[in-house]
Amino acid sequence: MSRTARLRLFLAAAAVLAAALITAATELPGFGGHHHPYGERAVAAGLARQTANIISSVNFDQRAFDTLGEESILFGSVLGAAILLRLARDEGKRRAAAEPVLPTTRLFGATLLPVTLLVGGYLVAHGQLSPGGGFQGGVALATALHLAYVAADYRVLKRIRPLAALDVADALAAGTYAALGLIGLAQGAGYLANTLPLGTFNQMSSSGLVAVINAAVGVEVASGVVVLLAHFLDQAVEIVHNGENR
Amino acid sequence: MSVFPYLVAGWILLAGLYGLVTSRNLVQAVGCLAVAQSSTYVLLLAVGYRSGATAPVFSDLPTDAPVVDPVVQALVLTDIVVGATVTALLLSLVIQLRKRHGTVDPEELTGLRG
Amino acid sequence: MNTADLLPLAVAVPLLGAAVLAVTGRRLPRPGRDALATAWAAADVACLTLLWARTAPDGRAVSWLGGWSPRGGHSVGVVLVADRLGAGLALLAAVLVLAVVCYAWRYFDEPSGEHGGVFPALLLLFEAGMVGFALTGDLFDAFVFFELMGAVAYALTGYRIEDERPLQGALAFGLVNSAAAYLSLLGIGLLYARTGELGLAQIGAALDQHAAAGHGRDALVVVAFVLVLAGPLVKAATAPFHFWLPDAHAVAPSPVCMLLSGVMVELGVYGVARIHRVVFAGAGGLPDDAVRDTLLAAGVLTALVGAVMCWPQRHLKRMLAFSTVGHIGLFLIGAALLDPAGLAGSAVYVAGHAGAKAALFGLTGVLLDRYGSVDEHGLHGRARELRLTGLLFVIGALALAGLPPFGTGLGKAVAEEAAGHWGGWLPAVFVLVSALTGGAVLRAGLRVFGGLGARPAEDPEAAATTGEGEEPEIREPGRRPPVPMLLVPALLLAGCLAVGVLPGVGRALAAGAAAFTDRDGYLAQTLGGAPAPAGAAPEAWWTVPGVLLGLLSTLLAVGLATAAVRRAPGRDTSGLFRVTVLPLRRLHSGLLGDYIAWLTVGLAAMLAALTAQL
Amino acid sequence: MTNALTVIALLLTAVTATTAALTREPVRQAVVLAFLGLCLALLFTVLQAPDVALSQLGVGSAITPLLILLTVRRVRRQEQADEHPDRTE
Repeated sequence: MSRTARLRLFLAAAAVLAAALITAATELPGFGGHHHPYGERAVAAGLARQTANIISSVNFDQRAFDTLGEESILFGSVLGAAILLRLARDEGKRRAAAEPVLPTTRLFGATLLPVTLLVGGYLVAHGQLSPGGGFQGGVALATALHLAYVAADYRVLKRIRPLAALDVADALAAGTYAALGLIGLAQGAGYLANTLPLGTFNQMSSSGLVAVINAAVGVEVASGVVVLLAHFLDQAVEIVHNGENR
Repeated sequence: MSVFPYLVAGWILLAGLYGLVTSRNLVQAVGCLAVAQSSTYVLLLAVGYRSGATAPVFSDLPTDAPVVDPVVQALVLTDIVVGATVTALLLSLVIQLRKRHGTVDPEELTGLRG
Repeated sequence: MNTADLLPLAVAVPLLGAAVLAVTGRRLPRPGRDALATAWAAADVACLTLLWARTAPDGRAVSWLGGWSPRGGHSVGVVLVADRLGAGLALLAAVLVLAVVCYAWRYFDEPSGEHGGVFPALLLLFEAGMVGFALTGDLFDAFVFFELMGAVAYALTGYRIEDERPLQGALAFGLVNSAAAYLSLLGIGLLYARTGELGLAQIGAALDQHAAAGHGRDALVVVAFVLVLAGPLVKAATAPFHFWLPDAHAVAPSPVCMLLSGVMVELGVYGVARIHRVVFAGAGGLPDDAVRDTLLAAGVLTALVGAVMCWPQRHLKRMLAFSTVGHIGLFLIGAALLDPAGLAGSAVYVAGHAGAKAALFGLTGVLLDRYGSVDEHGLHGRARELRLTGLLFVIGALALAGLPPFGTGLGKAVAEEAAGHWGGWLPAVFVLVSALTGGAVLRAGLRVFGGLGARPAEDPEAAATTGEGEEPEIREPGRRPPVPMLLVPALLLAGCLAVGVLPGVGRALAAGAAAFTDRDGYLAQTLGGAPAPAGAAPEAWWTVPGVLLGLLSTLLAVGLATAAVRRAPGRDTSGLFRVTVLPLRRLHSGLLGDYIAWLTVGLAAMLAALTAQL
Repeated sequence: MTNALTVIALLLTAVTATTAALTREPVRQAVVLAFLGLCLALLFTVLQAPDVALSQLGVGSAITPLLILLTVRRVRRQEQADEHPDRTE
């Protein structure tokens, strides 16, 4: 198919799709409507389980199985990227060169690093109470580490990044999530049932299993994202074709 | 106003698909896939919105306050993670393909046909 | 242990196994990793066998996760539901994963050290995705597990990073399937807006209530139907969404191909049937006739495209991949009849086909292992020394052609008979597709293992993918094929035979098909009511016309294969070939932009077809 | 007021998404995608979804563009190596 033929074909089909989407949109309940049966049940259920942040309650309690699948996708992608970005038979690693860094950049990175670490830690710890949670906090923690790359250079990042330990932490956190579900199963309440003490509403210790799963997700996301970025950084900086070696 | 957010979602989807169809660079194609995916965020959150309501976080709210639908927000959170990880996998494939094939132009990938 | 507890356990076991392998893999030697992976895969087979045995033939096992059982028909949780077809498909996936793990014992050039254990860990994650997708009763959960299957499968397909073709195939696979998954999610959003629910049963019930309240059928349901099914239809490689499949299946490592062709694409058909049945088959859904006609048309098109494209292939794995497309079309026809008999036929057919097709991919792996090539022309006569491999290959080809008493033959016979009630010409499609795909594989077997006929001349006009110059998957070419590489295919073929010979299998699947189509029962049992007994199970056993048609397709396959082998080399291709096959082959351009354009065209065609019949 | 804000955020998102799909050059597209992440985060905040906005900020405007930039860097390095096989970069 020539490129123009393909484009014409696509545009014709896209026009049909667009018409269908427009018709469907007019038949949807209007934006901002008040009919949310599942949402209202979820709010009631979350409050009953002493979880102030209802989204955390949905993610880690009511629909915790979805999140288990999601974390498995993250785990699988980290493993997949590791295997896809492994050293090919004809490749080797070179040493990353020291790179000059502007003093202002260094200051920027050095100041931001502890702040971001704190924010990340806070987000993970308060997931059941306020916006944020294991996932957002984990991303912030992973980003924090890479500020070292901005502030100094790749070699410094490599030194403060315990890659082998993070690899294991990622797998352990993924396994822990799946294993936590077995507690409820063993107690006869069902897989991933929130059978831990629920605590007091709006306290750090509230919401039972939600806080625990939240922490596991935080560990998995933080270590998973660091490992994922490490594979890409290796490719961008270190890995060279054997013929290309200096 | 009542259908506008839904139409925006549809538009973003079609824009992303158009980008994919006409792409001449695989890295750019993966970016277009991310664009197409953001249509799902817009649609889901628009569906869950409720006028005059606040975020479903009750740390500083009376428990009978009207809140927007928390379920769609949980779904979008999952969706965002899925999208990012799939993007990472696809980009890994692009990196290796570039090494072995010498191009990132999808129009020149004719090794599998017929 | 509770039967209901087995459902989440079947998903959790491989997930735990993957984590354990990822942690310990780098410290264990290769045999230790293999033993560990085999043990986890076997544990999940045991779990699912127990689930299959404990699920009532006409009932379901229901597990509300997190203990969120419904109150007054409503719940905030996710539900897993197993009937005999869902549990059976999950069991099939688990058995194939076990077979693949054993097959790969000595076969695979698996990296060790830092990456030790990653390959089996990915296989187990893939298994978790497939089992979760087969068992879930929740639409968004289905999306999550669909993506889990997908993400892991892209990585497994692109596993051989030293060769460009697997990378290209994996990329096409990933981009097209992900785009389709997002379309599905948009559809889920539309359904959530209308009903405010995510569970299959809840959405179905809410749509029915919407209709009962006096709202007529509208475009929203049509659009939601097409979008939600886009994901499973693309996974099932329904024409014109099928372009990614031959690209990916032809180049993935052979053990991965066994899983992709054997069970993953079949899960797409299962998803289509399940979602349609529970969500859209009620008063608030779409009329049966419109759905039947649309899906039948898609099935027939897929079957014909697959068969016609399978015949001229010379790359053995690509040939097998197109034969999968053809058979998927037949499964879709069986499911599209929307009656228990057609579904029972498809279920038996899927079980038989998984054995035969996985065995054939495994045997092709032997060729790749030994000769570093999977090219029918290049290997002409070279594999005469591999007698047992050749014998198994020919048996597999005959099973693919529908030879009684193989399971493929039984499934074909049952589906054919059911299809004959709706259109007298439909059985002809079954015979034609079986003959062409079985014939192509048989022809390749005769040439490669028998050295029959003359070496085919090159046809410069055909834009073909050859099978030459493949990266061998192991590092010691020319060794004797290891025992598991022959034993596993032999056992898989025996399994295919057992499906057709043991009357219990067909009977159980037929009862499962009756339960599957019993929508009211599904809704009642999931949402906590008492189900009425399902309708009578259809017959799923050999009949005289079934046996005769099976023999006919086998004879046709043998005839086609011998005619092709005997044909004088260098004779001009016929005019019919030029006008039908060549343009179709040119459409399979390998270009990503084309694939996305065809995806949009398929959606538009389905939207138009359904709207016109509303 | 909220209505006006929603419309503005939606328009901004639609325009940025279109620009991102039409931007052919991957590095420039990564920048537009980062901006799209910001627009989406703004939209999500207006739609009372702070959790999602936080995620989108982290993933959409940081990680995804970063992954794309690293990929481009690797691809560029390969191109230089292909053009000057005798010389290292």
